[in-house]
Amino acid sequence: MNIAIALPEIFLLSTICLILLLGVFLSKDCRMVTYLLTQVALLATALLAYGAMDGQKVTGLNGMYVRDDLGGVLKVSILLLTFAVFVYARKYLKDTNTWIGEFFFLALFAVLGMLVMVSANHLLVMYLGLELLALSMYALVAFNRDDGRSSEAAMKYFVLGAVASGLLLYGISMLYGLSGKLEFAEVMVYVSAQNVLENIPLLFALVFIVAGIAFKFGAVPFHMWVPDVYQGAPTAVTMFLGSVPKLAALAMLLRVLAESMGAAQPGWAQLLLVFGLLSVFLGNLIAIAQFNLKRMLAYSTIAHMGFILLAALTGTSEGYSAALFYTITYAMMAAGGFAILILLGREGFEAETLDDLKGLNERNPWYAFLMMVFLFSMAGIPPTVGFYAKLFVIESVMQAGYLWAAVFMVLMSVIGAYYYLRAIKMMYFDKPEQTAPIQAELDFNVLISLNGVLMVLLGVFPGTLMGICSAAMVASRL
Amino acid sequence: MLDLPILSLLIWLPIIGGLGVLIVGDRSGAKQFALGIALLTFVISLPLYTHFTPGTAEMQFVELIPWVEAFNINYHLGVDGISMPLILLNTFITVMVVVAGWEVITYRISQYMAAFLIMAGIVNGVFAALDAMLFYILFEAMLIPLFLIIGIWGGARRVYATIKFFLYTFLGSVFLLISLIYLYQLGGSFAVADLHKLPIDIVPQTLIFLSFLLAFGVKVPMWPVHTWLPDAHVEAPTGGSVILAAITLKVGGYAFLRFALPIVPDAAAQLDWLVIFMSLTAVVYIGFVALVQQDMKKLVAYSSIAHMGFVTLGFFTIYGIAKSQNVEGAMSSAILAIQGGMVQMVSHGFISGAMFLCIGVLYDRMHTRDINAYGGVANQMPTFAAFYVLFAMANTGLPGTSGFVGEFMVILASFRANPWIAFAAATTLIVGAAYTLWLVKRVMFGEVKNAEVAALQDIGRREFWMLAVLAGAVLLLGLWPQPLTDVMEVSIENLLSQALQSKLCAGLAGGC
Amino acid sequence: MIPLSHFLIVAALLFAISIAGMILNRKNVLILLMCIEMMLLAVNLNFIAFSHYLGDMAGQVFVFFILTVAAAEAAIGLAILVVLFRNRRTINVEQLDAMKG
Amino acid sequence: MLGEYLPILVFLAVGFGLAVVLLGLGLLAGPRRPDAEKDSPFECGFPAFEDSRIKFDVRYYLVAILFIIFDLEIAFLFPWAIVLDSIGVFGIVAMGIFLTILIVGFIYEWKKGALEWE
Amino acid sequence: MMEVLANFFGAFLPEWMVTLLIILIKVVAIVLPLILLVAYATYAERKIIGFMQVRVGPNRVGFKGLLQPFADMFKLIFKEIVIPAKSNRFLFLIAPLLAMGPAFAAWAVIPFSDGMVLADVNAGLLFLLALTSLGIYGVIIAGWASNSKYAQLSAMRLGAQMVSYEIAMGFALVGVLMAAGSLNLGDIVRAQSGSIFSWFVWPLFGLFLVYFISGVAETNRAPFDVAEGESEIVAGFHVEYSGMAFSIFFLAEYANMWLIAALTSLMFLGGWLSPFQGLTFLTDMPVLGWVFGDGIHWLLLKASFFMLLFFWFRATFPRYRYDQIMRLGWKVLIPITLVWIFAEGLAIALGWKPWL
Repeated sequence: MNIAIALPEIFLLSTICLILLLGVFLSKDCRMVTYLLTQVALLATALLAYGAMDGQKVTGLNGMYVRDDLGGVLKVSILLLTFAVFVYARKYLKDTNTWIGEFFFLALFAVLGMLVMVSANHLLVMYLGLELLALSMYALVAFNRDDGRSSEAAMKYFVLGAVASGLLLYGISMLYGLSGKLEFAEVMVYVSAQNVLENIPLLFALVFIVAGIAFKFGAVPFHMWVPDVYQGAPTAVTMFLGSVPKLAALAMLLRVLAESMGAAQPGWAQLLLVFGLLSVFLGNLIAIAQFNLKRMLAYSTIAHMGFILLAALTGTSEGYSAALFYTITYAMMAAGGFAILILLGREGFEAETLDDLKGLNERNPWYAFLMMVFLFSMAGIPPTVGFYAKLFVIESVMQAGYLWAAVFMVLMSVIGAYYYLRAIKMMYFDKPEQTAPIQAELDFNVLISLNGVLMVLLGVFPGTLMGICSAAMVASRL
Repeated sequence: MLDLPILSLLIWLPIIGGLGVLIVGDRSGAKQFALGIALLTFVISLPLYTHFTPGTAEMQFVELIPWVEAFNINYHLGVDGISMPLILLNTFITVMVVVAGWEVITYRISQYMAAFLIMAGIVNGVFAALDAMLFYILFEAMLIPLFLIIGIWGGARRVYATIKFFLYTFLGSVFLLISLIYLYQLGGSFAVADLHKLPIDIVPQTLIFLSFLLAFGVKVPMWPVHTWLPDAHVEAPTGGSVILAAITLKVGGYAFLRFALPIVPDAAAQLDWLVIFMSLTAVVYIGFVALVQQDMKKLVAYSSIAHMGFVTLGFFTIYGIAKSQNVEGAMSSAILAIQGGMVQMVSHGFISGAMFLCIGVLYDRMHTRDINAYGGVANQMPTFAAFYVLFAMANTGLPGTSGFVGEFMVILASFRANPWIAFAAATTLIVGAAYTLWLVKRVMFGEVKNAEVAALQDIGRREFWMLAVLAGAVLLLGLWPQPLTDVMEVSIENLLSQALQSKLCAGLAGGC
Repeated sequence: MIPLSHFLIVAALLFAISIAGMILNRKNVLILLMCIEMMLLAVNLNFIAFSHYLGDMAGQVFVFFILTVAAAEAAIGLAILVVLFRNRRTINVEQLDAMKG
Repeated sequence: MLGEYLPILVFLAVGFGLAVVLLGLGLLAGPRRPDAEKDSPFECGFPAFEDSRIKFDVRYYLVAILFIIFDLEIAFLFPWAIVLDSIGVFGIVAMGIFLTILIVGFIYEWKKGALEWE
Repeated sequence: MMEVLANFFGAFLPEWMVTLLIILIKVVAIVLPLILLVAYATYAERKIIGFMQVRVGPNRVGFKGLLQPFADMFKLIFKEIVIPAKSNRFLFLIAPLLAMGPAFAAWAVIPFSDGMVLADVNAGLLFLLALTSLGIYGVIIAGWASNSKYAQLSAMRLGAQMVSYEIAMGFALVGVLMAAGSLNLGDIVRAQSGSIFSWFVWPLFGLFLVYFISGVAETNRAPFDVAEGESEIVAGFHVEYSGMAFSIFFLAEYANMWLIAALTSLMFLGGWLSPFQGLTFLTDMPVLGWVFGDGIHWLLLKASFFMLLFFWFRATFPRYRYDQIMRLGWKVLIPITLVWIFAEGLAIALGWKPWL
């Protein structure tokens, strides 16, 4: 019974409870207090998670929980990104007059769910973390109670999300029935003894589990929710949804598929290959037809998730660290991109179409530059970090012998470059439709600048982050 | 040798200077600042030539810092006789471009200047990179400033042009990326020198060669993937056109020498007919296309394609030469061919840059590039006309100008390979003369066409010096190409020793 | 003793029916919610059957948690439904098409 | 073990059966004279103003949700209470944490006014 | 006795039928007295409330009106069952069944005396909790199927009220469970044996109050009977019901009252245990010893006491307003139970369990 391994989560939960109570007892004028407390809590938790990284893999809580460097890296990324997202979101919430504590509580609970997922060493814990994340997310998407699109998006997200967890659970139940175990290490022992391609029930279970995971990624053919949710949700929520949970989804993939069913890689790799290629293909293709920026980014997310799946399917340590690198950097650029979108909005006006980007360079060259960096990074153009992310993935995919898949991926990223370019075109080459000044507070400006500069810095010096990712995989024996 | 990391300075000074210009913003002084940076870069680049040791094929001014250790990517810079002149060309042209935009650009001047400076730094990096991934990154990064230059300051259809330009080149280069990763997996290194030594089987060689061909061919541009170039040229601002024609096209040619020939020589030898066919098509067919252009810039753009055809022709005739002659003669002829291509590249950098600047001069006054709108300009702008005619002549390859040297060398060399190729290439002299002279005739001579032409003012001091310097360069290179060819000689020999040697597994002692 | 496969078949049937119900139903969101519940119950049946035949309590504990989560899920689902109805005046699946593209 | 539940099943059947018998008896023995007025929904002597499918206060729904949540907490408490003897202080502390979180939620909803019916 | 019957039937019936038949006989042995109890509860109620309000109550049919329940029953049987025109016929008729089935079936697990239980299941309490919750279906369906806004409004109110008090009830049960350590009702009673001071009512007095109050509210009795508030929503969810259909709801209500009364006795007052337990000089007496000793009569007595309380409340307390009901449930009873459970947990952690 080693409770200390869940220290960051316990700390975060305690703080959430505290903030929750403070939130209801303090008057409305004091909401800044809870906000600051939230941010401090995130940073402190990140510190705790960072401090727990010691290159060891320790399991505890009856083998249900694990603390390792992979978890540490993911947790720190999740917490820091959430920190940034909250700073960005604050402006949105103020602009739309929806600043109530619930946004932060719900998001914090989602973060807690993600942390649990990251550290899960047991299918039940994984499921609980997943649901904590998902339930908070459903509520967040419906956050704007008076917006029909928001609630419609939430409904779609909810129904499909519930179906996905149903699929996942069904798979888990089959796996449980086959192996009689739920702990990853024990499942691994069972799976390692099987010839996965000939064990039909195991394959059957695998299909369901992979489908559930693919849904969380928003990979084709389980992508239906992504565009609607991205479009319908309030932009601050879209930003959160579009960035941080991807890390948790990756954690789920790594823990469930790679860690506990690594021996079944020939089985799930084929599924991931199909899902990944379809995602890269459809995501990029449909994104071209979008005029709503949020929707476009949604399809682009689908394409990016395809890349991550393809990286993960290799089943090699290198592929996993490529996926991790990709996910972390993608989450950063997505958060930045949506932050710019938030920036374009103001009281009573929400920016969400491509036209709203028009003439951004004339309105504010620095923001335009940052947005360009984010978009180029998504497109994978050097010297932004997106390039290295793609390089890392393609390299590992080729290493694993999927040369044609790699060729397909780069071709699709050329198509992807087109719609990113279109957005950049709007910013730089078109006349602005709106002339209202773009304003943001200091914290926002500092963070978004940092975010953008980081995209370039990491693009120029990707070695450190790559090293961290690889080391995490090594430490977690993946 | 200087102890300064000259190559790094050449890369980072303009980039940081460009960012500095951005920070200065559209205030007075931004232009001066940009010019200062450009001049300083040019001055710093001069030691590359003066301190260059021509007698060795070794890389010089080498800098090597580990960069991304996970992939064994290094920040590895260095120049040899092939890349050094191109860097000089780039720093020189950058000064020209900054000057060219001096008064013309009124809109977001600091961003304009910054884009060019950053571009210059990146291109220097491309020429100096000795690590394939570093090369690739800079090769791609080059697109961003150019994309913005065309898109923001370009003409009416600039958006179409710039996106087309971006996607064409991006499409080509992603194949390069795949090939590089493949090579990395074979050899575990991205260092160009290591790649040169890597034995590869014929099938992968062929595929890699094709992807190189696509990547660099788009950049050069070769027929039939050239279609982005006229659009980009037409829509780009004058400075953009100059950079495009004078610098970025050279990147493609340079990359053939640095990558395609030495890394996959067998495939190149096997498929040289394809490249030669494409080059000849560019030379002949595109020449005819140029003939019918109404837009001055388009005409020059097509002529650029034709001239770049010579470059690739020169590079790839070496296999024909090697096959048709004994070893001794082959070597000198092949050197001649590649030297011709290189001289042609440098000279084309000057000439096309100058041509576009000239058109820019006219366009700034008349705001049209339609040939029909002009006529009798020489009457109003005699000094300008003199320069114009000189550059036009150089463009046709008039002996005594730099244009002649390169073309002549290439034709001479290709004659050794196959007289018919030489013959076909030589037709360009006629066609080129036709479209250029016709252009000059229609624009410069004859009666003053209309009131606007009548109101033209001759070039000012800034324009004069700009064109004068270029004219000087064109004439100097045309009359005395020795300094240029000398520095290349050994490097090209070294290159040929790799390009003409089989790298198939079977041909090697140890196998694969 | 009823063999394990019987339970599994029933669970699989329930699961399939709920999926089919979700796909075929084009009218009412509530039916979707019910299908989701049924899906989870099918899973629960699976777990309990396995748990019983494996003689392992973990499966039943899992069911406990699934039930809890299902309740929370139903709560949130209904909440979203209420909000949706208030905004849209309909819970017809086919009319939920405000977003396209 | 499951055999113990057979009587319950029988009892359930008898319970329902009894109700069915009684209802059947009423239906058989009682008269049946339908009449439009009699069969209309109950009103205070005048035609109904509105449809009987009236909208309900959202608080009913809120109560339902809260019920589900709390009832499930109770479901967790039940097995815990049974094995209290064997899990010792650890079990009690664990449930204390669980209940504390529950109470935090309870305070939250109380303060948010979810329990007000004014 | 059962063996005799089993042997008798076993002679000409297959075994499973015998089992079934024996169970059936037992069930009937429970149900019939139950119906009688229910019938006389109505009589008692009228009599007692009449007494409290200085009236005589029913006194015409039979001796002192003792046959009144039967008269009522016959009257109801011959009344027309009106099925409203726009109602959902099927649900309208199903609803009373859903109300009555669980109210009766719950008795399956009630131990009347030591070993005197139909189904001695381990999860008896869970089963009870489930069945009492089921009753709400009858209410909601009845309200909805009637297609009358009064019925529907009342059904919603009652639903909310029942679920609210069920939570408090559940928490109170948890307290009992912590003390008893079993879900089996028989075991719970046995855990209280020793003397009258071993009954859970003493250490769990708060929970006992909460439980009984919740029970009153669960059965929708005064003072928590707003769902039937005549002044607002007429007769509640069964306003459209008449005749036998109505009387089934009525039966279910009284059966539930008895159930709550019996459960309160079982869980807090030691069920069939005699209050004189441990006083050997009383229990060892020849004939009276049987009276003073444990037995079903104590359960009956205790349950009757709670029935009396039910009637007494009705005669005494004014009706709560709906918001007051909800407030009492959520803001008073639930916090009390939570605190009590915490305290009880603490006590157990500190090792005071034997005292419980």
